[in-house]
Amino acid sequence: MSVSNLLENWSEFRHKHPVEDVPHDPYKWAMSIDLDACTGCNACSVACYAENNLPVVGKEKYAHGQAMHWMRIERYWPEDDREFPDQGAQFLPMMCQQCEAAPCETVCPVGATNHTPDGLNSQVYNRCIGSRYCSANCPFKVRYFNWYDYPTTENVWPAEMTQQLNPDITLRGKGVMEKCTFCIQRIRVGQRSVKNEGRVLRDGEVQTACQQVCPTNAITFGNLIDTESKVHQQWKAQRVELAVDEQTKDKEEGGSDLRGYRILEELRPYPSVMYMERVRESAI
Amino acid sequence: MIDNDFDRRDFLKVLGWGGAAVALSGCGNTSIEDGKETVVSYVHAADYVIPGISVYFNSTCAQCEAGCSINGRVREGRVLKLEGNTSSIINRGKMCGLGQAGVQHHYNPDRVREPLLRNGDKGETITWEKAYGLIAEKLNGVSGDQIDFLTGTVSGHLKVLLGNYLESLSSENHFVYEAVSPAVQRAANMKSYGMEMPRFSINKAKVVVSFGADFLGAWVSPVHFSQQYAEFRKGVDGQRGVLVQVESKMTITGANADRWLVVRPGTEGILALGVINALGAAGLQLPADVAAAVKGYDKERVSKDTGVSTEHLARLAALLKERTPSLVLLGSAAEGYAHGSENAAAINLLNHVLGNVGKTIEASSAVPFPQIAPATGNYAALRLANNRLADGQCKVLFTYATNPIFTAPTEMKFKENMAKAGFKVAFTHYLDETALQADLVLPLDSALEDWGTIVAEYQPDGVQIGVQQPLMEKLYPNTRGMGDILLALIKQRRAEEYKSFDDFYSYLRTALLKNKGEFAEAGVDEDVYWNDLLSAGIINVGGNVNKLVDKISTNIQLPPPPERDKDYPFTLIPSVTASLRDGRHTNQPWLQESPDPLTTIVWDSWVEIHPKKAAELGIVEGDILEVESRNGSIKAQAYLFPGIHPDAVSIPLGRGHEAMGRYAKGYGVNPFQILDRVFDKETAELAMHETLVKLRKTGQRIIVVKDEGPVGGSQQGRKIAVSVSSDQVDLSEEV
Amino acid sequence: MSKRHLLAIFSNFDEAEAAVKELRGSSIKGFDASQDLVVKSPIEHPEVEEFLGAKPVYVQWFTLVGALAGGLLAFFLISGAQANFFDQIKGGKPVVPFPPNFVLTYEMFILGGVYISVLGFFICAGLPARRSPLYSSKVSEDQIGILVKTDEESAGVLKGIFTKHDALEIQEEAGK
Amino acid sequence: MKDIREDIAWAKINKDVLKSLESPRKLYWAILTVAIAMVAVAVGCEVYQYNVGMGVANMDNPHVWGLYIATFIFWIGMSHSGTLLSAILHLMHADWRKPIYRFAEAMTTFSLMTAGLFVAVHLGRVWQIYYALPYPNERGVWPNFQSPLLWDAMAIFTYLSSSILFLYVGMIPDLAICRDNIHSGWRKKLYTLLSLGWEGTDRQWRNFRITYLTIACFLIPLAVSVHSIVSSDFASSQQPGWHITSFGPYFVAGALYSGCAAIITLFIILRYVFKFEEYMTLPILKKVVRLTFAIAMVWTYLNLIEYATVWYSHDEASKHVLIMKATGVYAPFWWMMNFCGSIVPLVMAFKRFQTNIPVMMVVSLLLNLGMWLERWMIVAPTFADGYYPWTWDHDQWPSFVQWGIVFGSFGWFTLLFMVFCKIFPSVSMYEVKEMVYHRSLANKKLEVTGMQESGKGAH
Repeated sequence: MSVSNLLENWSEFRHKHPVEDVPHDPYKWAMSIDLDACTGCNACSVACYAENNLPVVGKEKYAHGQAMHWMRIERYWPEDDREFPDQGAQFLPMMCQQCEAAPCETVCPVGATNHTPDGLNSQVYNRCIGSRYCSANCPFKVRYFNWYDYPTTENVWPAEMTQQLNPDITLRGKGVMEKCTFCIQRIRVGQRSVKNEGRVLRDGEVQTACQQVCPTNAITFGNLIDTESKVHQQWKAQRVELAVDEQTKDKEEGGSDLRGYRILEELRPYPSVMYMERVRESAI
Repeated sequence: MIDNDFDRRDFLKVLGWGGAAVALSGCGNTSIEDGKETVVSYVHAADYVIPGISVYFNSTCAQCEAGCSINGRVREGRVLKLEGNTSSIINRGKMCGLGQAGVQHHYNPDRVREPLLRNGDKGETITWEKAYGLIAEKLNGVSGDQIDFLTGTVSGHLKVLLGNYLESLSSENHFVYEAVSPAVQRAANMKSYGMEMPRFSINKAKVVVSFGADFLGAWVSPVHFSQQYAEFRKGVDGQRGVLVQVESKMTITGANADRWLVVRPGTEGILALGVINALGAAGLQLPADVAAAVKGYDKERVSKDTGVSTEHLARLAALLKERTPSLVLLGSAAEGYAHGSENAAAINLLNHVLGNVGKTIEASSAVPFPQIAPATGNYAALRLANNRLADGQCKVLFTYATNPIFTAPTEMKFKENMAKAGFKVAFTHYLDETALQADLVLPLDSALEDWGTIVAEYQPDGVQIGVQQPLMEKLYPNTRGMGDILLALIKQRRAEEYKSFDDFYSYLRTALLKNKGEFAEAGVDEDVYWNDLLSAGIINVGGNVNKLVDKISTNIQLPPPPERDKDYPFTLIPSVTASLRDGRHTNQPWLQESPDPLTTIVWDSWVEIHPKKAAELGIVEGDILEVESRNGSIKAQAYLFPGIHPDAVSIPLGRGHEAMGRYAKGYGVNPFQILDRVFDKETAELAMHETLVKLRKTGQRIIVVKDEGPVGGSQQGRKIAVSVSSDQVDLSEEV
Repeated sequence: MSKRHLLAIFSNFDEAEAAVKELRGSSIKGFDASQDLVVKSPIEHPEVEEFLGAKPVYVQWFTLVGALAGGLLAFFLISGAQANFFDQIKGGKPVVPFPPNFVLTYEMFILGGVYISVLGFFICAGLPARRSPLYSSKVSEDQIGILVKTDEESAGVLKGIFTKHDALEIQEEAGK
Repeated sequence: MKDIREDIAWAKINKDVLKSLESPRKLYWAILTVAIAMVAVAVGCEVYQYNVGMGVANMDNPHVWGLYIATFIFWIGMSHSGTLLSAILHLMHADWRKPIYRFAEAMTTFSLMTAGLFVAVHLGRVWQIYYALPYPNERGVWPNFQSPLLWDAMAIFTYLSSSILFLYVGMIPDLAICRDNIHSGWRKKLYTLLSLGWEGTDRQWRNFRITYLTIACFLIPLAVSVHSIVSSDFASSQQPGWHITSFGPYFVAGALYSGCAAIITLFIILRYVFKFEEYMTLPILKKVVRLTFAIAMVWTYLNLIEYATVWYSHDEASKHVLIMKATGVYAPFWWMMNFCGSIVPLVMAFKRFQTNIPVMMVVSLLLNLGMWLERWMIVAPTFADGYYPWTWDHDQWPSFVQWGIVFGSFGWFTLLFMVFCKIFPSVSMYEVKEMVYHRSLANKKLEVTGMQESGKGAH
């Protein structure tokens, strides 16, 4: 700690983020989710429970709104007054959007949630004191608080089931906030293993649990900087840019015939998850 | 900045390896259960147990009958997570929620761990020797036709061994019962295509019209079809596939349809014939007999009978005519009526008319060794078994992988009839409803501890034999694999013949190696071959392709939709959900807490009712309704659900257990109990959708435990989940 | 030369004022009105300062120094901590963001000002103080006290002045 | 009617006030017992919550904040009136404040101490609360200075410690009086220690005056900053219904409002309990009531401005929150808040009610209820109807644990206040003397110039 460091690197400390001149390098993790492919089957959500040691809170606590599903599948109905939803329902997998300018990060009193150099919104369980301000300020409400001490709660993980727990991740005790991490444990293992080879991760070498399991490949995860990655190509093809609050394509006359969009983009959190609109056939 | 030359991670690495070495050479526990307190549980750790490093083994999922190949992550000798095996043509590396919950089946705290012998109302722990002795004793003096085996679907070498055992007992009474099965369809397909289960290529179709086939949820092989569906949506020749779903209660597949056509319950066949009629009207050349058969099904009549507007009917016909090939699927919703076979025939006829047979409906391959082909289950088998029990023809009953007391309608009195058998043996994982009625309960290894082969009924390409192998050591010393048990039992009869097999593993190995020539190149070493086979987890064989017939049957007798019954005005649709199915895995908490995709309800049962009807009856969400059929009543919370025909109500299957374990018992209700005994006329299958019910408000109201908020599926005008019409989007440049 | 303390008690400010004025006007050996005269009163009374003559108060300098130091400390402590705390970006804001730092600087500015002012008060007012040799609890009630220190031989003169101005009571004690 | 008689003997002032420090009456013990019982309830709830987890408070996702935060703001707000009376009115030489500012200042201190507890009670891991302190450490880990919660902590610490110093410094002359009049027991030692050898010398008074004035000058911007920082917990966030520019002044006005209402309540209680009719006179009450009325109208204005700007804006989400406040599950409380906050104070506009003690007691309690509801109506409805419709939650209701701790906080405050009143003079003796003295001087002047009017309206 020194004031000289402060003064010497003053301009660096005054940078806003994300900016063009200091991009993430070599990684910026991002997702794209094709809502036309998503069937709402919930496999991703179960995969998340399995991978990330999420507690099954039980009926009573679920009723109190204390469920811990980092990834939830939302189901929307058409909102005109049709008698039957004759174009089906619409499903939306919602998890932490890993915002580049995350509203949750600034408000944490102890700095338990930060932005990592590879563009993730990290959550430091050890540091968290449970003020829950991050959740209060999250527009998507994708942060989940440990209202109880689940590791010791009856029937959450009976002794037999503790053997299933993923040792790469800690169990969270009571009073700690948690959320989707883009399976950071997998990312870190991957990054470390390629570090020895002196290269960066290639597309597909790290998959998130939800992506890996998705039966329709609706979820694409990868490095947005890597031009070879599918996620990069999808964002590019959909003309969705990261650090804007309104996409150029949407400002064009007549709108856009591309499907990519981001949820609550206008609030300027710069989410790292792009959704692609569900399509419904016009001929039927 | 924190600048430190000493890399902490490197330090930990060094420490970690050193520590592991000490641990490896140190303590003396041999089982994981014993060694819980130690870092590493083995003295002589297997080669693959490297502390901190995960290893992956392929096996086969036993959570449903689809036969997906799984890839289990194992660390420190414990299986942690199941992924899909990427080389499996069934699931291509993907999984469903139910499959992933297999680890919770394995680690379930409510598994039976010791053989139990009934002693009054209690179970007394006994040894396996005693159990085997007891079975031998009870079988002594009982003739073969007094011994019944009631099982779920069995396939592979377990089926072979079971057959051999039955043969040794000179019993032919193997009843394969599945409460939820496409049995009517099998019969109809046999007639229409010459095989029970042809290959359906959704990915080759430009239009899929599904009559109640929930192929994205619980129908036949959902993970496989989901992948086909994804390709279908991406498009054949650049044209995005169009899905039309016809059903009375929206399934998850219906929720993903471009057009969901709600029909009056039971009129699926009428609609199918109506579409043929409309196709003819639109200029499609129909064979004369077909044209004659559908003559009466003009669009006004069909629209009146089914409730589908003439406009939609015309548009559907136009679309089918314009975009070929298409595919018409037939699912449980269309089958579940007294005229289910007729419905099925009508729907299959549509495929014939559209010329889909041979294009999107292709011949499946025969399993090269018929003895390992799956014995598919149906309801008729239970009926037979139940009759035998009722008549006292069965003295010794073995049950395996089935829970008939839970899934049989109460009116069958299966529980009472089962008591008539002198000696009941349940091979089971849980003390479920059926096991509780048994005299001897024999605990099984979990699917992740056991050996075996699984052959799925639906084979997407050739035949894939799934190899099931233990992903870790047994959790409990006194559980046994089903194969081992059968081998032990068969040795009681034919010791000489089977003496060379120490256990089921050696039986399996011998059996598979015997056919090495069929699967592998000549001259491969046996051990190499065996190891390759285990590491692949699957055996792909070409199999002889069955011959597809394109047989048109126009003798279809569809009844007009009945008048609504005044006393019982609603059709009860017992819905099959993707995660709970017939309730055999309800004790897996991930499945209980995984919200139903359409209602987002967890941990409980509910009654779906159309909001319009609910308003008429003054029902609001959370009202406890008594749903009463002629055969009983159950009480569950009301959920206002727009995706259901106003004449129908729907309750999901799978919940309402009175036993089985802490996560299943006492949650929800079991609609199997109140089903009416109406049967499909041709196949004698239980017509699951023929139960008529009435609703009564009990006056209680609760808050429904669900994930959706108070505004339900409304986005409140915010841009959250966006939908776009296909003519307003350019999919050509997409990646 | 030994000194002697005298405490005279007056019933009101007017009498005390008159006495003080006379004391300041007179020249008595061994008594310097600017140093050896202390007025004790039960209330804060601006006239006391007037008739005692202007005396400087330095508390405000403590305040100035305290406030500035507090503010500067805050800004540099906080900015320094931010710059050195793993250099973590939060919410897309600069690592050293001005708005929050100004808020905290402002608070520390006040905190420093208040603390150091109070410290200054104690220093300037000589608190905590040893009890003076002569004290009457009447001073904290409703009477005015004048405490003087003088040479033994001048005590009488002073007593005379106090008596002249209707002192209710005069205490005396041998000084050191 | 005069706000204080100018002919009260100073000795009598000492006697009357010191009497309040004597052995308590039964009523005192009764109140104290009730207060302790209330605290016991809160402690019980907190122990339960600490052991089992925050879930027992019935909070959920998205209702991550509840009554704790609302009540926290309430107590912080309560503290502002002390500063108003002691600092602002001091600078303005409104000397009618003198008999009542001491207890108001004590109220400031104790309500801050109560509010501080809510910060701890609210935390999921209260045992790690020290993470929020900026202490130097080996790992170079500091709290996040960007967080409004940290600003809160800093502001409250500053405010609390400055208030305590202000209270203490202002009390030193009175402590000396206590020292001079109480001659035995631990009290003697305590007063001797705390009075720091104060003898009322000219040097002491001279520095005292400047210091007191200086701290008062600091306290005014501090008080304003504290509550606007509390408002930035909400205004600096991004949530609909919170992200409102006018929140700073709105919170400050609300704070002064609830504080003044509390002063009226305590005024009436102390007047009755300690028989301070001579000092806490009805004319003073009238002045406080008028001040409260004025602040009530300022608050009403700011409240309406908040609604108006939200309504007039194009921010649909905020607008929806407002509509749901008025029509949703919280509607009864929201309307109650508006009624208590804007309609009830109209009673204060009537002269005959201004000095009617029972009416004012009821009104002041209703005002406080309204202001507590205001805080709750800021916190909860935004969670119930935030940006993301899927997570809206209209079923959440605070459990007995939350209510118990809120309930107990009033006991805690009462306990602290009661103990304070028995140990320290709750009326500033030396300042009342000053007041009486100045009144008598003014009278004298009037007599001299022969322009004395008949009693009324000297100030």
